[in-house]
Amino acid sequence: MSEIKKFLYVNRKAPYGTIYALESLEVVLIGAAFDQDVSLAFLDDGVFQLLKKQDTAGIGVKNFSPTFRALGDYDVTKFYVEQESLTERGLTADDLMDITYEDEDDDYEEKPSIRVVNRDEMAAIMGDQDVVLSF
Amino acid sequence: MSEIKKFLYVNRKAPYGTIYALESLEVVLIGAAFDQDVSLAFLDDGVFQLLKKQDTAGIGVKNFSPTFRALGDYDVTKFYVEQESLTERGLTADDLMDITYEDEDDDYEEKPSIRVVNRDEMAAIMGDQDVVLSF
Amino acid sequence: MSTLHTVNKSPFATTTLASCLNHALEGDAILLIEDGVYGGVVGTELAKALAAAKGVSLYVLSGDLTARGIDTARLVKGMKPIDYAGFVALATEHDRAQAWL
Amino acid sequence: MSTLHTVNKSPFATTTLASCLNHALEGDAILLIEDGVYGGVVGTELAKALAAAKGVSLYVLSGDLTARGIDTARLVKGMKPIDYAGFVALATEHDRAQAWL
Amino acid sequence: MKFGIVVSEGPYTHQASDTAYHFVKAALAAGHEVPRVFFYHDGVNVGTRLSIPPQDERNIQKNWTALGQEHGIDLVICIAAAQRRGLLDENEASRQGKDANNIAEGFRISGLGQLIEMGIQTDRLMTFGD
Amino acid sequence: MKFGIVVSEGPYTHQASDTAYHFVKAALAAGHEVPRVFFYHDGVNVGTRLSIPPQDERNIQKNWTALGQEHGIDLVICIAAAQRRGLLDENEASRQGKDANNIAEGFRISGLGQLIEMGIQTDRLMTFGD
Repeated sequence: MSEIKKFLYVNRKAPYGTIYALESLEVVLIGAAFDQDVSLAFLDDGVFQLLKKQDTAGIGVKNFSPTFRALGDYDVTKFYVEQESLTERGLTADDLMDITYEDEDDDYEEKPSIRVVNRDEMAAIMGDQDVVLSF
Repeated sequence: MSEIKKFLYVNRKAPYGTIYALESLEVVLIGAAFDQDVSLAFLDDGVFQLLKKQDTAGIGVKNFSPTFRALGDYDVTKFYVEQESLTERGLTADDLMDITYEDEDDDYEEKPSIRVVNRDEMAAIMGDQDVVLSF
Repeated sequence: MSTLHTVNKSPFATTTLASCLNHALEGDAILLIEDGVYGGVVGTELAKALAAAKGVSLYVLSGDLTARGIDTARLVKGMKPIDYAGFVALATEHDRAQAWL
Repeated sequence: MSTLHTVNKSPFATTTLASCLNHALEGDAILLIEDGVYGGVVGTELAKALAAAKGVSLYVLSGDLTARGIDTARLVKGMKPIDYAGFVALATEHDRAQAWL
Repeated sequence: MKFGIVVSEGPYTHQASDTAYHFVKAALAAGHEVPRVFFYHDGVNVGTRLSIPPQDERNIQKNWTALGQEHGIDLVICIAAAQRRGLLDENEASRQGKDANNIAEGFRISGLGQLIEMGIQTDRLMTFGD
Repeated sequence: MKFGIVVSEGPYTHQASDTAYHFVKAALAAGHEVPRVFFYHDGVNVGTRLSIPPQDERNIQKNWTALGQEHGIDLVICIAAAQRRGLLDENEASRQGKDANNIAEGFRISGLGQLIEMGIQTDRLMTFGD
């Protein structure tokens, strides 16, 4: 399997209320081993997955948000977050976790994984994939 | 158990896409044996459950809509349907099945079970119950 | 006679909270739980609708809010965070509970 | 290069179809399936948004439409009912499928 | 006060069974009674003993079983919903010719009448679902 | 053309597993290949042999088993999703110390890598879920 395909994971749901966000992340982690061209899209309620300071102790559910910060080590470095989705929810990019990766092509400089894009850019990213996995 | 309580079954979901409408109806059928004061509320997408001419042969799923017409025989005779929910969906009362019951207090005259109410009336009905079961 | 309404869905994904607001009566309470807590954040179109709900008390389950990383300082004015004990108390104080699913 | 978008939720209950419409590109197709078919009915606010989707082809899965008691005569102008074979054909004609869940 | 509880979504998939669990614990702690919890729709899946959640996650079934036993709560799984979804006790399995069962300790399978009865006999019915 | 199929909601509860079934039948009838169907999230529950749907309803598990056997489709249930939800085969049950298993004929339990592989090796990935 030498062919490299563009995989997009589309995250449109909030975490904890339902399991989709967590089980999407589990696919991303496994998928990282396959050396494909991976992007993550966060739009609609999916942007809530990246909020800072999630603390689930009070509901007895595992907080999986720190795992997003580990994805850089697995070469998952493209997190596209839709600006309009943030704005509609009363959020800004400052509300999102700091997620970074070390760019091995640039002397391992630490760079942000989150790229805020507008709706048209998000649509264009979606339209440029080989495989779209929806969660 | 001589106490009679007011039970309201709130139906807000469309049929077939998910099982809630069908499994709500199963509760209503069993509940009819308990001689309580039963009302059914259909609002939001729940109004779709009562559409005429449902024909599920093409999707291989059981059409349960005829069961609504049998509920009169179990003394389930109060179907409150919200006008605003119909209008928002491009529907009118004429799009709904004919559901009737024989009124034993009125010489078994056949009467319509469906009562179209406006939103304020629906809110008042909801606020006048002992037990609200949501589907 | 009053009702405790619970809403457990994000108002940005579904119309559930809007429908609940349309049917809540004066003296009722609305409690946002699970993904419903996102509806309590200021600065959205929805927050205006919540502010317009006259005579309806607004609550949010604090454990769900904290889990999702939302500070209580961001809640719309008048919305009160409560814990599970407060949820139980609200259920006893009202005559019935209606879950908006 | 184009996409087949599928929408399986009622647009009156969720914002899924609206989001799909916001992201469909010229040359794409949108197919309404399951509870999504309710979005195809004329005479609603939503029907106007669908009519405004320029350069996007609109389809509805006929089995799901018939199951729900909606006559094809009530579909918004330009929306085409297709069967499962038509669904498969659409999937082959576009370069990828994206399910709006 | 007596609370009747309906859980109508599956464990892990949806938070409903967690919220209901915390609500019941808080109600008991406040001195209220919770005579019965009725599991309907996908909620019946809470009662399988075959679930193996990850080590660092809560075990929803075991939590309910323990709470039910500690406080004498009648944990009822709806038979009609359970049959569709493949949740069986020994009797049902043998009656239906199935070679295995999967119900967990502390749960019992019964009819929808138990839900209506719960609505009649309790002061407040609380529904946790989707 | 080769189709990869993802089913991510439970049988009866959601129409997704029905729609996927009809899509696969139509794809095969049109001469396409469907090498694998991957069951994820609550979709894993399609693969329980303990389900007993009402007599007048379709049997979703049996339909998939038959279609898979007739056309040599690899029906894969995600192990991580299955463990949470209590769907086990004989090996997993024995490895985890569980006294029963419930997987249906024609299904196998495997890892998420099978989903990614399906995405790589097929021409179109179709998702049916909620």
